[in-house]
Amino acid sequence: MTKDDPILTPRDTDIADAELHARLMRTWTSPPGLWAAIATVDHKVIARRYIATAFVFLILGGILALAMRLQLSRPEARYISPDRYNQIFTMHGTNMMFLFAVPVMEAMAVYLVPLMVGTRNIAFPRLNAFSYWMFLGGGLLLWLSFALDTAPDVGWFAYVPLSGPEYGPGKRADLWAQMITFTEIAALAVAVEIVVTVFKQRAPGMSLDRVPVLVWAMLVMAFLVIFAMPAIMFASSTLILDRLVGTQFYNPAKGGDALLWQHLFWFFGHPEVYIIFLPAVGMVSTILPTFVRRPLFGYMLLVGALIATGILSFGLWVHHMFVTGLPRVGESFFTASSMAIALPAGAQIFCWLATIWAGKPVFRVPFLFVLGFIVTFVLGGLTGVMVASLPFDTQVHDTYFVVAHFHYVLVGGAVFPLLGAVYYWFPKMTGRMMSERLGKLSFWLIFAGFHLTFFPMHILGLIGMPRRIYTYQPELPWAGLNLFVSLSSLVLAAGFLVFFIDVVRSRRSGLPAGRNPWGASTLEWATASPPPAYNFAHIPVVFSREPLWDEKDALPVTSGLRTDRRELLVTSLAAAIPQARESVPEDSLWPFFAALATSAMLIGSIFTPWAVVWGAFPMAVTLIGWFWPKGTKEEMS
Amino acid sequence: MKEQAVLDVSRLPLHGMGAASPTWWGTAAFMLIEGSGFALAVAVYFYLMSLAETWPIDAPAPDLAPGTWLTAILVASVVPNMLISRWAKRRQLRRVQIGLVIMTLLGIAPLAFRVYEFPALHVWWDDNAYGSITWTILGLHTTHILTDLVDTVVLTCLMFTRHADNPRRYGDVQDNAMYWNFVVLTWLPLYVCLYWVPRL
Amino acid sequence: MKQYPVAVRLASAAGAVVVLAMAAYVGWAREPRTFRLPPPLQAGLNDIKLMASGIGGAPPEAFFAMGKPYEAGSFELSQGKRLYSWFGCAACHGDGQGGKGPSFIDGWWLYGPGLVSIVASIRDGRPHGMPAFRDKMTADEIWQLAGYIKSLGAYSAHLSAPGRNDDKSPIPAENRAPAEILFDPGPTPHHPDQGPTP
Amino acid sequence: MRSKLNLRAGGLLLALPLCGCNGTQSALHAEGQAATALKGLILLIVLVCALVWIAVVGVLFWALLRRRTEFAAGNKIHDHRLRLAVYSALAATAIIVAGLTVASFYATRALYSSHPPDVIVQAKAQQWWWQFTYADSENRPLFQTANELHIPVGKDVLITLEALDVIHSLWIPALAGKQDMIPGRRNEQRLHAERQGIYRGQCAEFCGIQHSHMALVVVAEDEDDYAAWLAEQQKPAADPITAEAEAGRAVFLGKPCAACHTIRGTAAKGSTGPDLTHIGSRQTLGAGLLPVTRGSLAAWIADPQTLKPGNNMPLVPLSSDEVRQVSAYLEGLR
Repeated sequence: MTKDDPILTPRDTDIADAELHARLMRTWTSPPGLWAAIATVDHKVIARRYIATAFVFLILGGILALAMRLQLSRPEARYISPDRYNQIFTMHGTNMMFLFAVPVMEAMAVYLVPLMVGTRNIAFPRLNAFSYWMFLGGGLLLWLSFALDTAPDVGWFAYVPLSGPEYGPGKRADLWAQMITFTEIAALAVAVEIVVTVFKQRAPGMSLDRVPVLVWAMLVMAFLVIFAMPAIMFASSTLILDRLVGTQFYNPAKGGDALLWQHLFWFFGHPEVYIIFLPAVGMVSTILPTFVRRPLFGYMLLVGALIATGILSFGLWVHHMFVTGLPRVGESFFTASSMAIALPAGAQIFCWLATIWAGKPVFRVPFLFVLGFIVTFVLGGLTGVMVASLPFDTQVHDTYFVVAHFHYVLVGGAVFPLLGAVYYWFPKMTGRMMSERLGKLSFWLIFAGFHLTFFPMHILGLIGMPRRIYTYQPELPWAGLNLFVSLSSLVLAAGFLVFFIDVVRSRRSGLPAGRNPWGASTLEWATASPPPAYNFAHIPVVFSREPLWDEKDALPVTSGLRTDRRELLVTSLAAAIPQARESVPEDSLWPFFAALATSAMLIGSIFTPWAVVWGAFPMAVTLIGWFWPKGTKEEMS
Repeated sequence: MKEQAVLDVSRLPLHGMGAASPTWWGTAAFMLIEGSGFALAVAVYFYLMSLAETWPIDAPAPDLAPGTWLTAILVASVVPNMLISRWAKRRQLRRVQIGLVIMTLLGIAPLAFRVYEFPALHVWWDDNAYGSITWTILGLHTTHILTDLVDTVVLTCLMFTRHADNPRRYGDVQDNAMYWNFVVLTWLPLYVCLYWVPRL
Repeated sequence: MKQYPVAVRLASAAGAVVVLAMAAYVGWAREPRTFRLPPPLQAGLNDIKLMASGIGGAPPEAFFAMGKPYEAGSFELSQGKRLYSWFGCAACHGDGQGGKGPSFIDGWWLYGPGLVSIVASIRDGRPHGMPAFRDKMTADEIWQLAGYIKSLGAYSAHLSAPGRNDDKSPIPAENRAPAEILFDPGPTPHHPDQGPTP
Repeated sequence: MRSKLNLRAGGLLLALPLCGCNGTQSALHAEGQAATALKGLILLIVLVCALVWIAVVGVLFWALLRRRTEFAAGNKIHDHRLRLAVYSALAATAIIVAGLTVASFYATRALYSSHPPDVIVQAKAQQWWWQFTYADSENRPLFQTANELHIPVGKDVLITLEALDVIHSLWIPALAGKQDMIPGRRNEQRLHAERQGIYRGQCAEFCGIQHSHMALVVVAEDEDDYAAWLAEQQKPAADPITAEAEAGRAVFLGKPCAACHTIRGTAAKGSTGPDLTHIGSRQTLGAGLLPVTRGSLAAWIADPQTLKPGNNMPLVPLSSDEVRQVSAYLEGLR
């Protein structure tokens, strides 16, 4: 069956560590140089790029937020024109959701999942490279349009008819819709990779009940992406069709419907929140046990809660449409389903509390962010219960109360864990520790700044301030709180500034980390920091949920993989029994070309539908080039 | 950390076939994505139908002939498709080659009927929402036929080169066959939607 | 170690340039939105030099000073589209296909297809029933409306042409160039921007 | 005693900004039937949630700071107790959530009465102002007004909601929750003011460049005042009484103004902009932008695009005399 002669091919059996390292490096590293960097398919390199790019977008989005706070700091201010302000809040929302939150969570998955399941690269590494280039293309498209004053100005939700052909002149809304396509292609690609990596590339012995919670969270997130993102792709494509070739999807006079857009958008939009939040749950569940020196309490309950959240998230999109005048019975159902999601969320919180209770806390920076997360997210979750109540929502919908609510959920529920995760895994990614002192400073600034900025917004909403207004009149009682919020946002910004200073400083001159500086239990800490290109010299064998805590003397590993080509283990779905020694693709420029061709087609089709036709040819060429065998060692079997 | 070898994997095959192969799972995941897309299109079809006073809006029900012929061809194509999959599993190169040529032809044939399906709707995409959704569904499905056709053509060429006799290629053929089955399978509800629901 | 050949590098550089160029195209096709036209410019817009026949003429200096926004600016065109319905143009001209008044998309322009002629028609009125809108619209509104009407009759849709309206209109969306779809020009050659000359 | 005083002063401070001169716009300042019910529900849910939050954060701190006598990972008895605690907490969550859901259902039922309304007003929202049409008992339109709704206190008022361009949302927080106005669909909103007063409302759904300046005022007045107002509004426009106003009318009719605005009783019959027949009697100008005074009318006419950039009123070139005359005329239209 195999032409792979065990005598003639070089194996990783019975060679000294140094020699093995040298051989594997020869096989797995990318050569230096710009073009090789573009061609690389190493999941760690791509993930680092992805994360760095997403954080750049976070900074840009944060600057937009400060600009908005400047404009709102006093009534009838004229710092920013209404047209520009509408672009800014649209950009802020779009950027934070599509270019920061989702990509950064997926990027963390791209970095961590292969390491945590003990494999050497993500499944479909070239698709991974392609995904990054598409993401970058979408981000550049959006920000370039902002620089040229043609940024979308219809809100990140782009409700028709405001974004439709009659009321959205020019290409602004089309740019928004096409940016969606870019980022969704990128997100879907990563989702497929995560699913397959988790299903087929886990280390031998890592049966489903030994999978780390973070990996479970990323898996559920990937499935949410797979089921939710087609809705927004369909919505944004039909919007472009309406604008470009005059289809009537959203024209009530010709059988279309304005609410159809909202149904499609929120059928995606609500799971989107969990696409961002579930990875954070995974991060918290990973960081927490390390700092209380105890295995996570209620593993099964937590995993069950993750899956339940994922399923439930598709049943509550209508709570974004409570005031659109839908039939009342249906709306009441959605009140109940929206409230029901408090149960799995509660289960998660209680498991973490129990873990802390039973453990011995060590107050390091990642743990602080986790604590900040619990305090903040519980508040955000409770205001979520409030807006889930239909009658309550009729008063606070589209007000600053909702702005406060989702910032508590998204910043408190996802950004805090993410920052904690950066502090936690920075040593793994770079080999250097971040500063404990600066970390604590940035935590307290961000924590205090966040609450001072966003808590008053609850009150602003209740006393009548609607969202998405570029100014308000002096006789309205909002000026004082708005000024306070604007000033507090500076504290928050200062916290992020300290964080970024710490990142830059530690990257150059942080203390060396070593393999496992936190004494953590999961597999990514079993290899060097930063991990070599091949991740693990030998693929580990897993016998428990906390392999590094339970295997104190020596890590059980496999042997017998070839060293002269990129080889890894494929295992069975449930029990992770080895099935094959699969080889994985080497570096290639084709994904980059394919991304260029796809970008050209997508941007062209904003202007003419024929771009789909002529754009298909370069795409076909690049895809054929991508998949056509080159006769390398990796392609033999 | 010290390592201790507990498992020798050198005897494992170099490529897993079927569900043991990551590519199979990747194809399945993409089918899931596209399946959600189709399901959504059908949902939108029924949503718009529920809003309309008459359905189809300002148009007669579409002509059955081209769509039904196309359906027949698609359904018929499943037989050679299954055969290819079986031959690929057994690694019978010659048969796979012949099968792929046949499947290429069976990929082009539906396109010829598809060209007549659009006018058979008796409505333009910009006439009303009914026209918009029917054209979109047809267009969406056509892109799937097209992409699978291109995939089949490339595979056919590949199977006539020196790269052909390789378990990986046979896996590709199987995945391609699976994807074609998906294209056929998703068409059936779309066919019912487009041609029979307006006649209810 | 793998070195990429020059052709590959050139190809990818060329690809990147193409994508950037398309992005710049987006910028080129940008739509500056002027909400408040300073009164002197507004006054300047009235200085059209119409030929004695009332057909054709030269646009005023102000029009060039502003960068000729009314023919290609998507915002101005869409404003013109809204003015078309607000000022009741449809009462005589229908959705562009004409009625009591002439059609805009049949390829025939009684007073020529020039923007200045259209402005003059709207502003000063024409015999046989076209009223003067001089006292009903401001100068820039007249230019916006004229730009839209001209685009309505164009044979190939401009990039920044507005789309369809949310209404029952039977004509195709403006960015599909309804003039070309609805009117068969016959053997008469036509100017691609303006429709066939009468 | 002292603390009570402080509390009162604090309450006063908090209440002060809520009574702006332009009418209140706050969900916590409920003066309508629906808003009062909502306020009750809001306070209930906020209170329950606050208690839950305090409990969770309390447990968190207790868990963090408690003295640890033994450290026993995997201690069976310990785990059993924890499990019990987690499941009881989950059960408590379920009970609280179910309770709040039931409370919501009851509040929802209280919100939507099925009584036949006493007054029906038709509201049409458009980019960036509100048009209200009052009808007689046979549903024939009597008159239109803009950005100002008058309703009788203690009566059920039904507002039919339509949008003429994009989606808007009618929200008068002191009276009721919001309801969207969606092109191609018809929604309804019920108002029932319990006390006289002026309540401010605002568009709550992003509707374009001037979404921020799309406000309205609701004047809730007693039966007699309301009837008087109705009678006054039905009359055609008053004739100008000064020469200046007379000249203003001529300017208004001769310039583009009349193409968009109606003044009943004159040749001005435009329908794109608000009906100005009784503009002088209204509280605000430009959808809540400015109070109606002669000066603000002049400022608005002279340069609407600076005061409310992007709105649909063009800058009509007028001499300063003409601006003065037109504003004098409009101010007189009471």
